[in-house]
Amino acid sequence: MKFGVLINEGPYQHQASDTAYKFIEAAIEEGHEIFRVFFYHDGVNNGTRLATPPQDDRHIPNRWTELAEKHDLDLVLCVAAAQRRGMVDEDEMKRNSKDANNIAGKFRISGLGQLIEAGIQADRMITFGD
Amino acid sequence: MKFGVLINEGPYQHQASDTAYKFIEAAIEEGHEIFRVFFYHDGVNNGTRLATPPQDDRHIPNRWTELAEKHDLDLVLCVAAAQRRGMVDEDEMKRNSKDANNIAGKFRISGLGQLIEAGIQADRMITFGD
Amino acid sequence: MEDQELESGIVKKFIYVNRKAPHGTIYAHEALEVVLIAAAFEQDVSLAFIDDGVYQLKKGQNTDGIATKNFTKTFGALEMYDVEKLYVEKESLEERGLSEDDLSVDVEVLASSDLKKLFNESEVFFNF
Amino acid sequence: MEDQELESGIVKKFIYVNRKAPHGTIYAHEALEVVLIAAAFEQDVSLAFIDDGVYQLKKGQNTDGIATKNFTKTFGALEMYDVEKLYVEKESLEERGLSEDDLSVDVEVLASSDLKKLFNESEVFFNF
Amino acid sequence: MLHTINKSPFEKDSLKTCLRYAEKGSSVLFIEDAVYACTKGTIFEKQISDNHANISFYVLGPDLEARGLDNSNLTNNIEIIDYKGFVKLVADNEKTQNWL
Amino acid sequence: MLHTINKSPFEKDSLKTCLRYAEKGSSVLFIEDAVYACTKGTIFEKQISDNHANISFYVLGPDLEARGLDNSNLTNNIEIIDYKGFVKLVADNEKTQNWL
Repeated sequence: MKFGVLINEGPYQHQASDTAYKFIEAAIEEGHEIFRVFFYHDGVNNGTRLATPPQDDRHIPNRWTELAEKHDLDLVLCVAAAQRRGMVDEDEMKRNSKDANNIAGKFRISGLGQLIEAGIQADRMITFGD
Repeated sequence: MKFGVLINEGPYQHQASDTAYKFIEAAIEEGHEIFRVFFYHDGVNNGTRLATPPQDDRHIPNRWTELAEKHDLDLVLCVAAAQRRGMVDEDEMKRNSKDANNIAGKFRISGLGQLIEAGIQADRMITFGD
Repeated sequence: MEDQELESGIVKKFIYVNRKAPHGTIYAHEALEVVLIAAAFEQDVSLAFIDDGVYQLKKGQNTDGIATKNFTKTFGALEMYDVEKLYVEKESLEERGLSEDDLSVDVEVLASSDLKKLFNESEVFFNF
Repeated sequence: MEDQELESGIVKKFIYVNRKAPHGTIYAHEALEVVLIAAAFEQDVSLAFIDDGVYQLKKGQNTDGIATKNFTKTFGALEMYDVEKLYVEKESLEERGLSEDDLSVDVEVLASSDLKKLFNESEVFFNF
Repeated sequence: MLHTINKSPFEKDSLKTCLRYAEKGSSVLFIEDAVYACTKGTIFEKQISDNHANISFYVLGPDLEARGLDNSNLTNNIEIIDYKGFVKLVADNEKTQNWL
Repeated sequence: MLHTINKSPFEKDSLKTCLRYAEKGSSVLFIEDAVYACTKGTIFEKQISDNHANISFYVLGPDLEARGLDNSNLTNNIEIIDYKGFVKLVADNEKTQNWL
């Protein structure tokens, strides 16, 4: 079955991203397909490559990257939400004349249409948030 | 009178940062001194220089920077909270071997001791959060 | 390819469930941005306002004093986007001492027992 | 210079008011980090646990299954930091079907009417 | 002592706890989404009127206006203040407890 | 239909609204801080027992353990599941309403 997942909170502050991670891991183990993981609201902050959490804690952005590499997940940050919050890839950096970018390699920035498409294409949509 | 201010939520997601801004602006107008503004939890995300909010909306990080320039405010991001969430200045970039930094000029990163010190030195502490 | 699939005519019943007050958090604001984008996808769209979500539609909101963006004006423009099915839960309105006259746009006020039927007919849920 | 001011002997009564459940959000975890740092400043420190904050002290928490850090073990180490005044609100405990035996550390259980007195004597409030 | 609340009382339980701690002579200020606690025709009307003999209630005007509310929507005995009034309350009270 | 709740019922009112919408044959799953809704000796015990004839209640085990709770703390008629059980519930129900 095809799942679409929406994550609405940033890393660490709320458990939403942790629960979504464990849910997706289990869904893949059960043979389901993850159509897309869409990060909205503060959820876009999961995509940073600049975090350095304490070594005895989980590294949330890296954990997403590793899961995406292993299972070819489509991790999408909403562009409007990302612009508000300072999540930037190379294209966005140029377009908005910024001097740095901070997105991790396996995430991409795209429009809200990607969320609607997930709603249309996936058999199931599930939201993790506050 | 000396005020210490603690801000616990990031920009846009919650009104906390907006209310704190209006409160501080009014406190300065009334002749009070702002001993320090300490950003904790997701509050550290207020310090990004990479945000590009819609032009018809307020620019929260820039607004903090301008207020700090005008009134010589001490804007401090908690280092532990910042490391978890990927808020990085030049020192942190080197220390943690990152390839970019994203902090805006008028913010500095320091330890939780700065918050305790505000509690000790300020006549009043007030918290804005969720 | 995905565009072709969309054009191939899949139309689903989307429901946006709005339960949060405006301004204190961004959820209501960014939820409305989803609805506007979604309009271009020609799906069957309904908006439900439950709990504090009914406050999003309160007349006369003016955010000048808090210096944030007054996104609630956009509710008046939803019709232009062919988003016309707005449902407000009767229990939530009454609990808040509000009536339909207090709202800024035309809505259908439904008891939760009727709103439940709409839930049962819907296919894709977005919760804000 | 600031260090000298501290050493010059200002001692204030700090109270940390903890009202949030652990794990669902980070507030409880990062609040505890403040308490540990604050211990070095040799201030007069009290911790109050009210509402869902009492859940922070529940015995036997094990976060292996949710893959987050189990910061609640640190409550057991507070004594080493000379943080010894932990107060739990009686009403909050009872409403949650909990008793002092369910808690992982030694605390004083106080009715809100007594906790109020502690509030009145405190000088610096941190709310988490 | 000043108490502030910033969450809708329909969504979160902070008001109940705040009123347990607000003593005779205390001030309670409603900001952000907590301004809904001050509106007529809700169950919170009684909680405020039961306490107004002992507690001074304030609401932040800019937050009221943002939410389409004004004096005509308010429960009796609540004073509308602006940000300067908020600053004055914090200055006039030796300490502030923020019920988040 | 599956309903999920993730907030403590002491802090937030989602459970009340959820139970207004959960119909005969629905499933309700408690995750994250909502697991406290399943504990004995609280006012929520009755809300669950009043509904268990019509609604299936589930709680996410890892979230229970994280909070120091186990089977002995639970109200009757609540089934403990793991993340795979969570996935199965989402797959088995045509749609999911997340009460955030």
